[in-house]
Formats: sequence, C-alpha cells, structure tokens
Amino acid sequence: MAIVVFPGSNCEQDVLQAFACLGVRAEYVWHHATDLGGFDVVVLPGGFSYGDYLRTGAIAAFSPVMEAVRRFAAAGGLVIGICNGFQILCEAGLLPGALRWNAGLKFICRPVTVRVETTDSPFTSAAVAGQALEIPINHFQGNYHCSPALLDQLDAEDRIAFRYADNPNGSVSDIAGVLSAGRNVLGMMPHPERAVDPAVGGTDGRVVLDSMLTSLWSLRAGVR
Amino acid sequence: MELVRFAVAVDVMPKDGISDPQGQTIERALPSLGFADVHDVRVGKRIELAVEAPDAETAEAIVRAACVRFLANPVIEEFQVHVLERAGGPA
Amino acid sequence: MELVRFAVAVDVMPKDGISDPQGQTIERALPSLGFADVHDVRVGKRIELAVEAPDAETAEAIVRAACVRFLANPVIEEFQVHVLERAGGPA
Amino acid sequence: MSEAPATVVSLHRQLGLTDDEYARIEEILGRKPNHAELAMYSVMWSEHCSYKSSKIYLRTLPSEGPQVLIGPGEGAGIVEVDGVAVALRIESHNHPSFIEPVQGAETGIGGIVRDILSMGARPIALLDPLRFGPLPVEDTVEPATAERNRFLVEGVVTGISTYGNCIGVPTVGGEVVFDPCYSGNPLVNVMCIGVAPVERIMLARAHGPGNVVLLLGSKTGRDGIGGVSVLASSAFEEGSETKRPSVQVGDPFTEKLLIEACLELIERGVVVGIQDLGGAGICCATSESAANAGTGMRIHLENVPRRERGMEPFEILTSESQERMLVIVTPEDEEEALATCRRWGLGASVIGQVTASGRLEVFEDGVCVADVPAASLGDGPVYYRPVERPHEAPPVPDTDVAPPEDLRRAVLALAGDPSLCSKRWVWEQYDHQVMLGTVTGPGADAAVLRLPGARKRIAVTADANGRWCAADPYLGTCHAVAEAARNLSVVGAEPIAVTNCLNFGNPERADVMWAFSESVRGLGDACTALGTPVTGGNVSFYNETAGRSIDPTPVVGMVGVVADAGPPGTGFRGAGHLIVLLGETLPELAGSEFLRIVHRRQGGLPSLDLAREAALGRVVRGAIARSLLSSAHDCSEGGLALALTESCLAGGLGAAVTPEDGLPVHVWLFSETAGRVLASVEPHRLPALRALAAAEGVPVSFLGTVGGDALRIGSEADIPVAVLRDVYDNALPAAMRHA
Ligand SMILES: Nc1ncnc2c1ncn2[C@@H]1O[C@H](COP(=O)(O)OP(=O)(O)O)[C@@H](O)[C@H]1O
Ligand SMILES: [Mg+2]
Repeated sequence: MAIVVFPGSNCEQDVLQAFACLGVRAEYVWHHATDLGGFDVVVLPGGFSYGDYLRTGAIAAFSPVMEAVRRFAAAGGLVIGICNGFQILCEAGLLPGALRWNAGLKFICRPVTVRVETTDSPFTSAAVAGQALEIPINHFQGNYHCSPALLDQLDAEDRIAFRYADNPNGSVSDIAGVLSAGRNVLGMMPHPERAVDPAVGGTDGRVVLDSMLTSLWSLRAGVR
Repeated sequence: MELVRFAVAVDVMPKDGISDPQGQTIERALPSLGFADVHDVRVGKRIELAVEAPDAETAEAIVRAACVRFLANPVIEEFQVHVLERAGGPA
Repeated sequence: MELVRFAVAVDVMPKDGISDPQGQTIERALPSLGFADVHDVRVGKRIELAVEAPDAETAEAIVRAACVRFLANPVIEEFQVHVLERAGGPA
Repeated sequence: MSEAPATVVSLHRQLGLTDDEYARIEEILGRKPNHAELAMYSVMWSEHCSYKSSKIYLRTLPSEGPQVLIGPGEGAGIVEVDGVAVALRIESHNHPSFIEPVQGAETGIGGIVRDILSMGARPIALLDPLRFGPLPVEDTVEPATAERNRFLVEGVVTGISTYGNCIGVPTVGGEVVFDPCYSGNPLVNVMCIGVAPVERIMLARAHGPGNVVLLLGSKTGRDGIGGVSVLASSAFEEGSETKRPSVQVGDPFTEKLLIEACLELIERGVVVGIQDLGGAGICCATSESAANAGTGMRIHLENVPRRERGMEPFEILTSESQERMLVIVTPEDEEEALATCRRWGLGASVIGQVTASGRLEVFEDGVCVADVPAASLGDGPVYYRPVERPHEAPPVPDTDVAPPEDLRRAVLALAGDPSLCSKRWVWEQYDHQVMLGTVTGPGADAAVLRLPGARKRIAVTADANGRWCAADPYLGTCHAVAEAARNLSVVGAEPIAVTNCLNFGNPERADVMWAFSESVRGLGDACTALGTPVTGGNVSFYNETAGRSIDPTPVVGMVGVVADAGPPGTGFRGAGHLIVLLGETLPELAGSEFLRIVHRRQGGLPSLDLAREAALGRVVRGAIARSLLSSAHDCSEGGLALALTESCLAGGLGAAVTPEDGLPVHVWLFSETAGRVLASVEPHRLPALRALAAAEGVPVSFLGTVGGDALRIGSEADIPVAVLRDVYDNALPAAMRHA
C-alpha cells in the first residue's frame, strides 16, 4: 500500500496510522517517484499540496508520480484520493469534475453524515446500500462541480459513491465522493482515516478501509 | 438623470515589495511543465461587475470608492479600474 | 534568435453559468456600504508574468499554452491573455 | 569600516534609541556605530526584543520543578511527560493583526511554530486566545467601530485557519472575548505545543568555530524592516500609517516545508544548533546563537537570497521576512544538509561561519559593514520604570445587586452574549483533528491530546480575565492561573507547567507599570501555590491607541498530564444522575458577567483562596481517576447559570436544580466564586465522592437531578434545552453575519 507524499501533504501520517489500526502496513512514496510497481493500493492523502496555491491540487497534478498513478489506475489498481487527494485526481483528469470554494466561503472542519450511494465498488463493498456514515470533513474547496450532462452520466453509471445527508458546501447533487469509469479510482472529500478509532472521531470510516482490504484479498484470490 | 449600465473590471494585485508566495510557488512549478521562460509571476484578483451611472466618469468613481472601502485591501494591495463599455441599455 | 521580455497578463474568470459565491457575497454586501448600483459581480484571478520570447505572438502562444495546461481549469474557468508590452531589454 | 559614521548622531533617535542607549553603544564599540550597526542595536534593544522594562519582574517568577527540562530564556520552555519532551510557548501578534488581520494572524502562527521548531520539537497543537472590541449586536458601541471589530474577527480567524490548517497542526483551543477596551487594539495571542524525544532537544547554540551557518527558507525582502519589534514597541498614533513597515505576508506552504526539513535535519543528526528568525531577523538569530555558545560569527550578506533588488546591509540584517530558520552544521555535514533541503524544495544557503572571536562580523562583497560584540546585542538595557498605584480607589465589590426582572431572560442573555456563547463559528474553521491526536477538541474546558511516543495524554488551556485584572491586577492574574488549573482538573489533568503572554499598555506610564508589577507578582504567587512553574512567556507592551490603554490582560497558558481514565466530559450523561457542586458559592456578584450583561455595570472581582483551589483540583482529579464522575465542568464566567447551560447542551439533557437556602436565587445562580466545579454522578457513587471531598475539606452540595428536556431552576425558570441551544449556538454566527 502506497501513500503518496506531496510537498504540503499533511494527512499522510494519519492514513498510515489508520491502516496500522487495521493491521495493514503502508509506506510513503515521494512525489518524484515514477514507479508504483509492487503496490496494491495507492492513497493520495489530504493536506495542502503546494499550499493550495493557484487551485487546490493544480500543481501536484503535474508531479512525476501522477504519471505513475495514471498507469497504475489504467492497469486496474485501486486509487483513493481523500480531500486534497480528490482535488489532485480531478486536476489530473483521473476523475471528472472540479472542486470549488465552499458555498459559504468558509473552511469547515466537522463530522458530517454521508450516505453510501453504491456498494458496487472496491471502496464501499463492505457497506449496506444507503448506509449512513459519520465521517469528518475538513476543507475549504469541497464544492463539487460538474456539468449537468456529466451528472446524468455519473448517475446512470452508478458512479456517485457518497452523498451528503445535509450538504455542507454547495456540491452539485450533494456529491461527497465519485468513482472513475473503471470504478477503481475514488475521490472523496470526507476523511475516513479520521474515523477509525473510537477515542478520536468514531469508527465509521472503517467501512471504506475495510472494503478496500476485502476487495484486495478477493482480487488477490482471483475471485473477482 | 438617465442611468446607463457600464461593465467595469477591477484588477487587484499585491503591492510592490509585498511578498507573493502564491506567485513564487507557481513560478517554481512552471519549468518542470516545460515553461522555463516565464518569470516574475504575481497573482491577484480580477473583479468584473456592472454599475449604473450617468456616465463613464461617475461609473469609475463609484467603483474606485468601492475598491478603497471594500474590494481591495489597501494595506497590501493596489488596484486599477477599467470602465470597459456601456453594457446593454439603461438599467 | 534574440529573446525579448514581454509583460503578460492573464485574466481567469469563472465560466458563464457557473455560480460564483465570492461574487455573490460581495454583491450582497455592497448595498449596505452605500453601493446600491453595482450588480453582476464576478470574481476571478489575475496573473501577471514576464515571458521571454522572440516576438509578441510567440509570447502570447507560450502563455496560452500555460493557461490551457495549467493556469486555468477548463471545467470551471475561462481565460484571456493580454501581452502588455516589451518589459525591459533582452533577458 | 566602509561607512563614515558622521551623520548618524541624530539617527539613533529616529530609530527609537535614547541618548543614553546611544552612548552605551559608543562605549561598547569604542567608536561611533555606523548605520547598519545602529539599526541592529535599535531593533535588538527595542522593548519587544530586549524586555528592558519587564526583565526585573520576570526574574521573580518560579521557574523550577521536577518536570522542567528547560525554563525561560530559550525559544520555548520544555517539560518532561512520560519520557517525552513537551515544548510550550505563547506569543502576541496584536499590532500586526490590527493593521492587517489576516496576515497578522498568519504570521503570528508562523512565528510561534518556529519558536517550537527551534527547540527541535514537532509542533502538535495550537491555541489562539483572542480579544476584540464589541460586535454590532451590542448597542453600546458605535456602528463604524463595531463594523471594524467584526472585520478584525473575520480576518484574524481566517488568518489562523489559513495558516494552521495548511501546516497541518491542529488548533485545539483558545479564547474569544469581546470588550470595548480592545476596540482600538485587539489581542491576538497564539500558543503552540510541540514534542520531541528528550535526547533530541535542540538549542540555539552556534558551537564550534569553523562550523557552517545555513539560512533556510524564504528569500529575504524588505518586509517588516524593524517590523514586529518597532510596531510592538510604541503606541499607535493616528496618521502614522506611512511610517509603518510594509506588512509581512504569511506563506504557510513554505513553513510546512521548513518544519519537515528542519525535523529531518535534526533526525539525521547533522544539526549543531538551530534558531528561528523572528523579531530582528538575521541580526538577532546570528548574534543570539553565537552569544549563547560564547562564539562569534562571520556573515556574508551577498549569500543571503533576496526577494528584492538594491537592499542595504541594514535592511538585510534586520528584515523580518517570514519562514526562515538558521541552522549550524559542521563542514562535513554541509552537503547532506543542503541536499535534504533541496529534496524538500526548500531554499538553503551558506551565509557564514562560526568563529572564536566573540564578535558578529558582517561582510558584503568582502567589505566589513558591521563588527560588534555578539553578546552586546542581546545584552540590552534594563529599566526600573516608575511604578505608581493609580489614584482612583479600586471599585467597591458589589454584593448588593438587584435581582433581574425576569430570571429566564437573564439566563438567556448570558447564554447569548458573544463572550460567553458557543465559539463553534470560530473553531469549525480550524482543522482541530489532523494528526489524530485530539481526544477532546475545542469547545471543552481544556483540550486533551495524545502524546506521540508516550502512553499518557496531556491537556492544554489558555485563560485570562482582563476586566478582573483592571479591578485588581494581582488578584485578577491569580484568578487566571486558578481558572486554567481548574480547566485542566475537570478533564482529569494534573497541571504541570505555565507559559504566559502579558498584554499591557504603555510601560512608560507609571500606572501601567504598577499593574504589570502586580500582575507578575500574582502570576508568581498563584503558580507557586498551584505547583506550576513558569517555563517562559512573552510580554506585549504599548497596547493602546490614542492614549486609551487596554485592560491589563495576562494570558495564562497551562499544560497538564492526564493519568489514565478517559475524561468524563462537560455534558450530563444520564437521566437520574445527581448534579453536585464541588466548592462553595459565596454571595459575590462583583465583576460578574451578570452584573455586566444585565445591569451594565462593571467593577470588582470575586475573592480567591488558592489553597482551596488546590484542594478542589485534587478532589476533582481524584474523583475522575476513580471514575466517580459522569461529568465535570468548570464553573466560572457566567456562574452556575452558564455552567448548567453548557452541561445540559453538551449532554443533550435537561436538569432540575433547586436554589441553595440562604442565598437569593440570582446571587446563587450568577455568582462567580472561584474554586467551584459542576459535576454529575450516578447516585451510588455519591458517598465515595463525598468521602474524597471531605478528606480535602471541599464542600459538596446537592443541586438537583439530570433529566427531562428543560433546565428547571426551582420554580423560577423553566427553559427548554432547545431554546438554550438556539441562543447559545447562534449568537456568534448571527453577530458575524453581514447585515
Ligand atoms: N512573561 C514571561 N514570563 C517568563 N518568561 C518570559 C516572559 N516573557 C518572555 N519570557 C522569556 O524570555 C525569553 C525571550 O523571549 P522572546 O524575546 O520573546 O523570545 P524570542 O527571541 O524567541 O522571540 C523567552 O525564553 C521567554 O520565554
Ligand atoms: Mg525564539
């Protein structure tokens, strides 16, 4: 499992720690890396890559590692972008749409309730359809935007992974997370790694991490 | 007095001598994208708006006043106002 | 080939039809500050930079390419490039 | 020397040096200083950098204790917790934040974080005690002023959010208080906590002549030449804008790289000494680290990367450009250090060498532009400023206060007051969770944090009460210490160390100096009584505008250690639990929020018994350690009324309480007697609690029972929890919403 570190990332340790909670070892990969061979999962963690300057994720999207992520995803590898990672995936064109300033023009750090909209993905397979999860958000630019045509397409292809129960940021159609066409790339604004420990933030985020691990094992066992 | 609608653009830039970390970071990123010949990047805001006024001079004066009070931060920013055109008919 | 330094400005604005909460917030605040005649406020970015190129056309082409690849996000933004002047002598 | 020194005689006054100070500089140098040298002395000997007015008082503070590894005098104090070094420090950024609130707050966070970093510690938490003038909701304030205050609140909160969130350090606590005395001079204090393995603590020591001096981080510009120091060393005057140095802009991205690169350098073992660049920039960092090690330094200015062309030597030396650190390495490690910085994309340059000369020698292109004894810059003047107790008699304590016309309305008025209401609007804009260490975040009495590398947790809080200090600076400061300790005790933490930020007016005024001296005396006495050594702090003078001084506002930052059991929390937890008060309510409404909000009167303050306060702390912590309490909440500003409100809201449960015999209901409900904690217990645990309290002589009184969906106060008031919540939660967002 690889956690990509960009200059300005700040949730990489949290992701590492969260997976460690589940007994999974992850390692950091530097943004200069050009090869992701040998990894099963790539995580683009939250933070402020390049200070969010210009646009969130815009500069990081051109890091050498993103070419490798593109190849990794094209080969079917699991890629999850959390918060800033989601923003980077959009800027890099690995996910459609864009993330804009929250409608309230304020940074928001608080737990929100999201609904699992599809269980047909390696990131949500352990959930029950419609399950409500309480997971913290922590962003200024989480307002998901896409064209009406694209929204229809995402809906038709069942690629909306999560919706907010009570839209905090103005996202189109309450979208909190979207899947790639191949369903192996997920971007989500809420931070599942902040909800794996009952002492800090509850455990609802485990559903996402557990799903990924389960999918991986079945992938490895060739049961797909 | 008949009011006309003017389109106005305001360019708000960081003052000279005030550091612009955003511009510097973009500048550092450009060479690796193949844009080695770009320098001195500064990032500011552009605000476009419509204002109703009897004439272009008044339109400009109104927007300048809004800049001083509100649209720009005189401590760290400087601004320029451009009255672009009569936008559409009377308001 | 001799290179000349050009000052270039890029205006990046939210696309038509894309809501602009920053602009709306400013617009809502203006009347209470005495600016009732200001409407349709849109807020974008202005990026000023210097580019070295043999001529103005090439300078513009370079900056346009940077916009398409990087400085603007076509999903939500549109941009305009203005080559302002020869800035100083050769690089 | 390159420069003719003839023209500088009157320059020293322009630079804020007195004639005596100038004479002393001549004596030190044995000649006239040149412009660059004079500029260096003027910043280093400014009030902000030299503590020339406060030094004699600060020396008296208790600073020793078994946990204290490093006391005052370094970038931050350090205490040991469970084998881990915990660094703590607080700083003010009041003046810059008034001029430009966003950038002022941003650079304030940047500065305190680098102070922690300069100890070799990783910053793990921030707190932001803030004070502003009233918001537009209060009809007592002129609309334009109120609007400006709101602009400042908005800007400061944005600045802290922008910077703290970006560097990935959680902001876990703070204060927001509104009072007219801060309208012309808001207080933006910022506190940072850091951790390091004990053996990796670093100091600002330029040991080893021949070692290499590296400057890391941003390029140096003209921003803030003499900035913070000069700004913070004189009062505001109308129309002085043009004299202000250009505003410094925060670059949190570079700060983040600086944090990671410096910590990696330390981990690699290549750092001989490290020092942050704050007030007085290169001049301060080089002279201090050389003086601390008894060495000297030779600096080559042409190697300092600059953002602007044509900078003079004095500008490069005293520029306060942000996001820079000074690191001393051996010549053998130079390449490794530079490579590490390159890897992080962080600027790094060799700007000089350590020497054995004891002098700071500065060259530009081979020409010597300054040459002074390194230690003399930090060894500034010491002033025994005149001290005089103000003539007006201290306000008479007001015990005979009429009851409110409507008790329910009074309770709601307190719950909806901007100073007392929920600060969620503020802290929801801060990332308070990153690092996964925040067990209890903002909104509680104290934040509780996991300590990386240790089993124990720590708790942190910051407290002050300017109005009480205005009434009695000695007692008011004692109260701040007592309240901080209480806030830690209710989350189960034993207080172990204090840092402080003393915000005062003009030290050249005898009444201000009197208040300062009394405040420091109170700080010392209270910290001694409660066993919390003072490990450092910061003094901010000249907090006045147009001759109007702020209330004396000593902010106390305190750290405690949480033994084992999880903290019980503020909120009531179960219907049928018994509500008790630990401590005694005295009939004293002087200085109370009730008096201020309902009767619009100020003056006086409650009494305080430090020995009882210490006993209360032991009882509460003991009860928490034995899991006797279901909830615990500090009872202070707003009295029982606000404590009950908050415990109901945090638990989502109502409560029915019966006023105490012998006290008028409003006195009982609104008195702010110190040394009290509101708790709830399961009925069968009450005897054990009583026994524990009796052993310490702390009274336990039964107030009522948890349950229902309203706060019932005898037969006098019955307020639905939903109504309380609406008022308490929405007061600040409503006040901040634009008209
Ligand atoms: N109020 C105070 N109480 C105790 N120590 C103080 C106080 N104010 C300042 N100090 C100590 O004096 C030293 C110098 O402070 P300062 O000049 O602000 O540090 P820096 O140079 O890092 O900015 C610090 O170690 C600080 O802890
Ligand atoms: Mg320091």
